[in-house]
Amino acid sequence: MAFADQFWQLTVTGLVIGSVYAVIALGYTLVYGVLQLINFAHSEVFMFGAFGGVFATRALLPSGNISATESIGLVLLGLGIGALCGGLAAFALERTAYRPLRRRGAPRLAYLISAIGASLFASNLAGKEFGRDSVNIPKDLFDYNTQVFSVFGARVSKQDLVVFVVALALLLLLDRLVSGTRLGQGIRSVAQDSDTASLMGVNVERIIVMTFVLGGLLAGAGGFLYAMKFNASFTMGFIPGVKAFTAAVLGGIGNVRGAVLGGIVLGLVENYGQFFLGAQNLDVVAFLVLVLILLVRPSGLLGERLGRAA
Amino acid sequence: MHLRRSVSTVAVLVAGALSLAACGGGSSSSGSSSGKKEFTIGFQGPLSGDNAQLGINGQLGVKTAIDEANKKGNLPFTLKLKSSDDIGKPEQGATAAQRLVDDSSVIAMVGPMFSGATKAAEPTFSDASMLSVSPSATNPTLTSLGFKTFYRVIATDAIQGAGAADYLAKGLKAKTVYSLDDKSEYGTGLSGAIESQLKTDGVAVTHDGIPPTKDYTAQADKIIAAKPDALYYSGYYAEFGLLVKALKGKGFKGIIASGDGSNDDKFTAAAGAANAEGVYLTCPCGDANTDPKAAAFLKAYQDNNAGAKPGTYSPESYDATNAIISVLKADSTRASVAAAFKTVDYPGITKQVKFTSNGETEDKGVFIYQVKSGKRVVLGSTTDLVK
Amino acid sequence: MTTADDSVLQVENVTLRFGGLVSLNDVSMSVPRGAVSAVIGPNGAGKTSLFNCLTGAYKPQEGQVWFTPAGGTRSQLVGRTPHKITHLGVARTFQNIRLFPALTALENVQVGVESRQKSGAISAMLHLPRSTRDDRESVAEAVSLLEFVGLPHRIHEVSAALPYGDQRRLEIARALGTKPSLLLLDEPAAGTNPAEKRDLERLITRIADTGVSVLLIEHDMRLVMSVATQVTVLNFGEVIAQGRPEEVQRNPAVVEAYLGTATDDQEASA
Amino acid sequence: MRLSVLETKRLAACLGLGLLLAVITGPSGSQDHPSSGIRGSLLDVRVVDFLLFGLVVWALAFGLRRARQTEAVSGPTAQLRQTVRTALDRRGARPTSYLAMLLVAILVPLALAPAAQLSLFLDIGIYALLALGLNVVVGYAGLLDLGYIAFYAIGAYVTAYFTSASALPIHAPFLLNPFFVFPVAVAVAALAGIILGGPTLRLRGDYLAIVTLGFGEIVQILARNSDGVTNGSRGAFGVPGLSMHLGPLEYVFPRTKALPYYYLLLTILVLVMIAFSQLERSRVGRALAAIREDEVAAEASGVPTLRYKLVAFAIGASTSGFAGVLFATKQFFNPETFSLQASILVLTIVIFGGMGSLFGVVLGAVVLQGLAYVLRDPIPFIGFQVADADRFIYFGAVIIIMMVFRPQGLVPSRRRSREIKLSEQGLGHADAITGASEVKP
Repeated sequence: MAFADQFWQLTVTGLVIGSVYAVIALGYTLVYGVLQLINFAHSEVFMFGAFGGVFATRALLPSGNISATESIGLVLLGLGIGALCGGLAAFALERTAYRPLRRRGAPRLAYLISAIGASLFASNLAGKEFGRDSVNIPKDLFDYNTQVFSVFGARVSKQDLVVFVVALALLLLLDRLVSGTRLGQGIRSVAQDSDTASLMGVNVERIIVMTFVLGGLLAGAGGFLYAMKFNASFTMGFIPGVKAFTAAVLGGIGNVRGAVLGGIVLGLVENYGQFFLGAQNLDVVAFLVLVLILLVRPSGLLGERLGRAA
Repeated sequence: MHLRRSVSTVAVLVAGALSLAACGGGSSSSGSSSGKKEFTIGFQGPLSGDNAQLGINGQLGVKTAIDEANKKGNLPFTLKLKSSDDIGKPEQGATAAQRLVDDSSVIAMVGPMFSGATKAAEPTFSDASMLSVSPSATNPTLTSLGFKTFYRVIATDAIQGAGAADYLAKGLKAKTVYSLDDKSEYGTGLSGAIESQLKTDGVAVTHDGIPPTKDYTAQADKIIAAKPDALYYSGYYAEFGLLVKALKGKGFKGIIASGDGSNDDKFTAAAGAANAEGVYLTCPCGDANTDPKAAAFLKAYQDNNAGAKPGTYSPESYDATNAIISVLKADSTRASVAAAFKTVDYPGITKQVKFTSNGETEDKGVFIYQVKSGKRVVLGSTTDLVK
Repeated sequence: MTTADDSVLQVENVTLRFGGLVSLNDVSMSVPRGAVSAVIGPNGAGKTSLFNCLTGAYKPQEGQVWFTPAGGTRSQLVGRTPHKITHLGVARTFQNIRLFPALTALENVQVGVESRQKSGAISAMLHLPRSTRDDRESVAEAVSLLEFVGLPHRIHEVSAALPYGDQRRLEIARALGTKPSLLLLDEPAAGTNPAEKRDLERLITRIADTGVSVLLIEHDMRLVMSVATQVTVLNFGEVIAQGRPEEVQRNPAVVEAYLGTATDDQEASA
Repeated sequence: MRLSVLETKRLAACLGLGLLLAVITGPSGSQDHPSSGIRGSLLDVRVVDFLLFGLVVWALAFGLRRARQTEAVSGPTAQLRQTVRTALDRRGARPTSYLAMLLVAILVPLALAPAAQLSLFLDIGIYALLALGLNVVVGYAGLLDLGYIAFYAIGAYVTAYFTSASALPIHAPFLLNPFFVFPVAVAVAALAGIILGGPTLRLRGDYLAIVTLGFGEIVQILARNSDGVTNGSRGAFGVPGLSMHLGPLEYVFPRTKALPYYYLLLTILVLVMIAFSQLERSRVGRALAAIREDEVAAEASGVPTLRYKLVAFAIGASTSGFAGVLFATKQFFNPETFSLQASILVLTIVIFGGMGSLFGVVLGAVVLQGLAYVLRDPIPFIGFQVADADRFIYFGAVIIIMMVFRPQGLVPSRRRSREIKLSEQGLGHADAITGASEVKP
C-alpha cells in the first residue's frame, strides 16, 4: 500500500478534521489575543456545545424517514443550540474561573491552574448529568454512506462535505466579524494594547467577556460538527482541545487566519504522518508537530498578534 | 437534613486531615434487626473514571442478586453490599482490595472487574483467604499467577478468541481478516488468541492496535485500504461504535465483528442503528434475551435499580453473586466459603457456574450474536454454527 | 578621543533595526577605562537601545562591540547572552528599576554576588562545605556592598517596600555584586530629589574610584557635567558628538538637537 | 435595610452557588434523560435547603465584611490580628512543632487499619514525594510541568528492567537489588528531564506547559504501544520487593504489608525535605526565586536562567523517578497508572498545599488524598456518600476555589505569598510563565 495511492483519501480526511480543529482553535487564539493566556478549559466549552447540539437534535428527531429539508433544519438547529450552549459555558467559565483572578491581578500560573480545575469540574459534571457513555444522534441526519463525489478516487461523503462547508462558513464569518465590525475593532484594540484601548473608551471587561463568548459560540458549533462524526461524551474535549491548541500555536497564537491555516495543516500533517507511524500514533504525530513547531518557529507560521494579522 | 448534608460537604473539606486518622478502621459490626446474621458481599470494580459505566453495570448486577435474596427472605442470614472503587487501574487495586479485607463482615467478593486491577489486588485476597469471583477479568494468564482464591465466571479470551476465529474462518468463510485491538490488557489478550487460531485455520491476518480515541477516521481509511474480508475488533462498545460509524461512513462493505466487551445494546446506540446492522458479536455468554430465567433477571434488575437496564457484565456479576450465595451458610467463614466454592455447581443465567481446579469456568460455549433491525439476536453457539 | 588601548568598551558601527524602523544607525563610540562617561540625547534617541545591545538583550544586525576587562582579553559582546556578558564584567541597572520585589535587600545583592560562585544544587542539598562557604562569603560581600551604597540599615527589608531612592541604590549594589569592570547605569537619577542626586553623584564617583568604569545614560545635564569625563551624544540613533563635557556642550549640532526638543523635554535642557 | 447593587450581586452569586451545589450533590442524569439529574436536583424540596445554605454563606460573608470595616477603624483589634498573624507566621519555624508532626507520622499509622496503612503509603506518601519534586519545578522555578508523571513511569519501568527477569519482555543482562536501582533510575529520569527540558525550557512558560503535557501523553502512549519492551498494557508483574543485605543483617520488605514501606518512605520524605530546604536557602534557591520574580533582571545579574531552570527540572524529574522505583517494588503497574490525571493530581496537591512550602505540599498530599480515601465511605454522622464517579467534580471545585480565594495554598511559603501579593500589585511575576522573550526591557 503505497503512500501515493492513499494520498487523496488522507487529504480528504485531513481537510475535514482540520477544518473542525480550526473552528475550535479560533477560541484559543481569540482569548490568547486579548488576555495572553491559554484557556485550558476551552475543550470543555466545546464538549458542552456538542452535548447541547446532540440533545437538541435528538429531541426533535422525526420518527420516520428524514426529508432533505428536515435534515438541513436539524443540522442548523444542532449548530445553533450547540453554539448557544458553548457560548453560555464560555460565559460561565469566564465569570467563575477567570474574572475573580483578573480582578485581583493574580499571577499567570494561577490562571492556568484555575482553568485546569474548571476543566475537571465541567467534564465530570457533564458525565454525571448526561451519563458516561458516548451519545449518538440515533439516525444519520443525511444518508451518511452516500458518496457525493470523489477526488482522484478519494471518497467524499455527504457528511464530510457538510462538516467542511459549515466549518469554512464559520471561519469566513468570524474573519469578517473580527476585521469588519465594531466588536472586532474592540477586540483588536484590546489585543494590541489593553491599557491604551481602555484610555480610548473601550470597555475592556466587556470586550473580554465577548471574546470568550465568541470563542465559545464557535467551539460549541464545532462541537456539534465533531459530535456528528464522533458522538458526544464527557471526555471528548481533551484530545481535540489539545490539537486545536496545537493548531493555534502552529499558525501563530493570537492570529485569526493563522489558526485557520494551523488547523488545516495539522489535520493534513497528522493524517499523512499516521500513515507512516500507524493510526495508533495519530496523537503522537500531533504532539510531535507541536513540539517541533515550538522549537523551530515559536511564533507560528503567520506570527503572533491578533491586532496585526486580522 | 439536606442542609446539614450540604454544609457537611463543605465542612469535610476542612476537616479531612483529621478525619483520616479518626476513621481509618471503617469495619462495621454484623447483625441486623431481624435477628438473622448479616453477611456482606464485597464488590470491586471501576466506579469512577473513564470506565465507570462497566463498573456500575457489575455493581448493579451484584446488588440485584443481593436485593432479591433479601426480599425472598428464605435464607438463614441477610446480605449487604460493600463496594470498593479501583477506577479500573492497578495502582488503586491493592488498596481497594485491602478495604474489603479489612471489613470483617465481608465474607466473599465479586470482582475485580479489570485484569490489571486484578493482578494488583489478588495477592491481598489470597493472603486473607477471601474468595474473589471476577465477572469480567478475561486475561488468560490470571489463573496461572498463583492466586489461591481467584475464580472467574467468564471464559478466558483464549477460548472466546478460538471460537470467534473458527466462526470467521469456517462459518463466514473469510480469507483475510484485519484484527484490531484497543491496546488494553483485555483487547490485546483477545486479539492474540484470535490471531493464533486464524493462522491455524489458514486465514491471512493483519494485526493492528489503536488505543481508545474518538477519531477513527484515519484508522478506517487504513482498514479500507487493506481490503479485508472481515474486521474483528477486540475492545469495548464505546470505541467499537465509533469505529463502525467511521467505517460505514467511509463505505466499508466487509464483515465487521467484535467480542464480549462490545456485546451490549449501547454499541448499537453509539454506532447508530443503521451502521450497526449486520455486525457480528461474539461472547462466551449465553443468550440473556430469550432465556426465561434471563427475562426474570431483566425484570429484577430494573425493579431494583430504578429502571436502569443491565449492561455488559451485569448478568455475569449477578451469576457470580448468586453462586457465592449458594455456598453461604449461617456459620460460614471466609476460608470455608473459599473452600466450598471449589465445588460449586450453580445454574446461572449466562452458564452453569462450575469450575476447573485452577478457577476457570467449565462451560466454554462461545455464542455468536448479530445485530438485526437494531437488536442483538443470538445465532447460536460456535460449535453448532461451524459444524 | 581615547585610544583603543585604554578603553574598556569599543562600539563599532552598530546598527539595530526593528522591522523597518532604524533604532541605531552606524553607532561607534568608546568608553574610557576607570572613568565615568555618559551617553546623552533627547528622548527616543536610542540610548536604552544602545544599552540593550551592549548587554545582550538585543542583537544588533550589524556592527561589533568589543569589551576588554582590566587585565583581561578583548572579547566580542554581540551574540552573547546577557548572563555571559555579566560574567565577562559588564553589569547594568534598569531605567524602570527591576529588583526582585519579594526578596530582601540582602538577598537581592546576594543574587548578584553569587553569579560568580560555582557550588551547585547537589552540594547545596547535601549541605557540603563548599556550599556553606559560598553562602558565608556571599552574605559578607553583600553586606559590605550594602554598606558601600549606604543601605546598611535596610538589609532585611523586602526590596519592594524600600523608598524609591533606596531601590535605585540597591539595584546598583546588586550590579556591583557581580564585580563588573564596566557598570552601565540607565538614568540613575530619574525620579530622585536634589539631595538624593548629590548622594548619587558621590556614589558614582566612589564607584569609579574603586577602578570600575561607569557608563551612564542621563537626562540631568548637571549631574553629567559634574561626574562625566567624556560625553557621547545620540540623536535619532546616530552619534552626533563625542568628547569632553564642555566641548560637547558648545557643539552646534548638540545645541540644535536639544533646542529642537527643549520645549517637550524639560529635564534635558536643565 | 436596603442592599447595594454589589451586595445584591453577591447575594445572587451565593444563591447560584447553592443551586450548583444542589446539582452536584443531587441525582445523576443519563443520556436518555439528560435533564433528569438537574430536574431531580432543583425541582425537589431539597433545593430549599441549598438556597438557604447560599443565603447563610452570603450572610456570613456580609457580616464578616462589615465586621472587618468597623475593625479597620478600631485599632486594638487590628493590632491583635497582626500579632496573631505574626505568631502564625513564626509557627512553621519552631523545630518542636516539626518533631511533634514527625511523631504523629510515626505513631498514627500503627493505629490504622491495613487498608488505610496501604493508602498512607501508596496514595499519600508516594504522592507527597512526587509533590515535593514537582514543588521544585512549580514552586521554586515557577514553571508549569504537566507531564511530570512521565518521569515516575520511567523510574518504575527502569526498576522492572533491572530487577526482574520476568516482569518485562526484556531485562538487563545483570539483575540488581532494587536498592541499587535507585541511583540508576534517578539518573535516567534526570537525563530524560534534561533531554526534554534542554530545548523546551527556552520557550515561554505556557508553551512549556503544553509541551510537557504532550511529552507525558507520548510516554504513556509509547508504554502502551511498545509491547516488546514494556509488555504493553499487560503491565509489569513480578517486580521483586525491596530487600536489604548488609553483611549479616538481612531484611526483606514483605509486599503485602504496607508499614515497612511506609516507614522507609517516611525516612526518605524527611531527608528529601531537609535537602530541599537547604536547596531553597542556597544560592541556587535564591537564583530560582530571582528567575521567577524577574527573569530579565536575573539574566542581567549574571544568573544563567536557562541552566537553572534545567537544574530545577532535572531535580523534579529525578525525585519523580525515585518515587517510581519505590512504587514499582510494592505494586503491580501498567501504563494506565501514568495518566495525565495523575500529573494533574500531583499539581493540585502542590497548589493546594502551598507552592514553595515543603511542609505545605506534604500537608496537601495528606489532606487531598486523605479526603479521597475518606470520601469512599459515607461521611461519618451525616451519612452522605460522595459517589465515586463524582469525585473529580469536587476536586475541580477545590482547585478553582483555592485559586480564587487562597492562591498561596494551605500553608504558603512566606516568600511565595509575598510574591503573589506583590504580583497582584503589579510588581514582579511570581512565576516564570512570562518568558524572557516576551518582556521588553
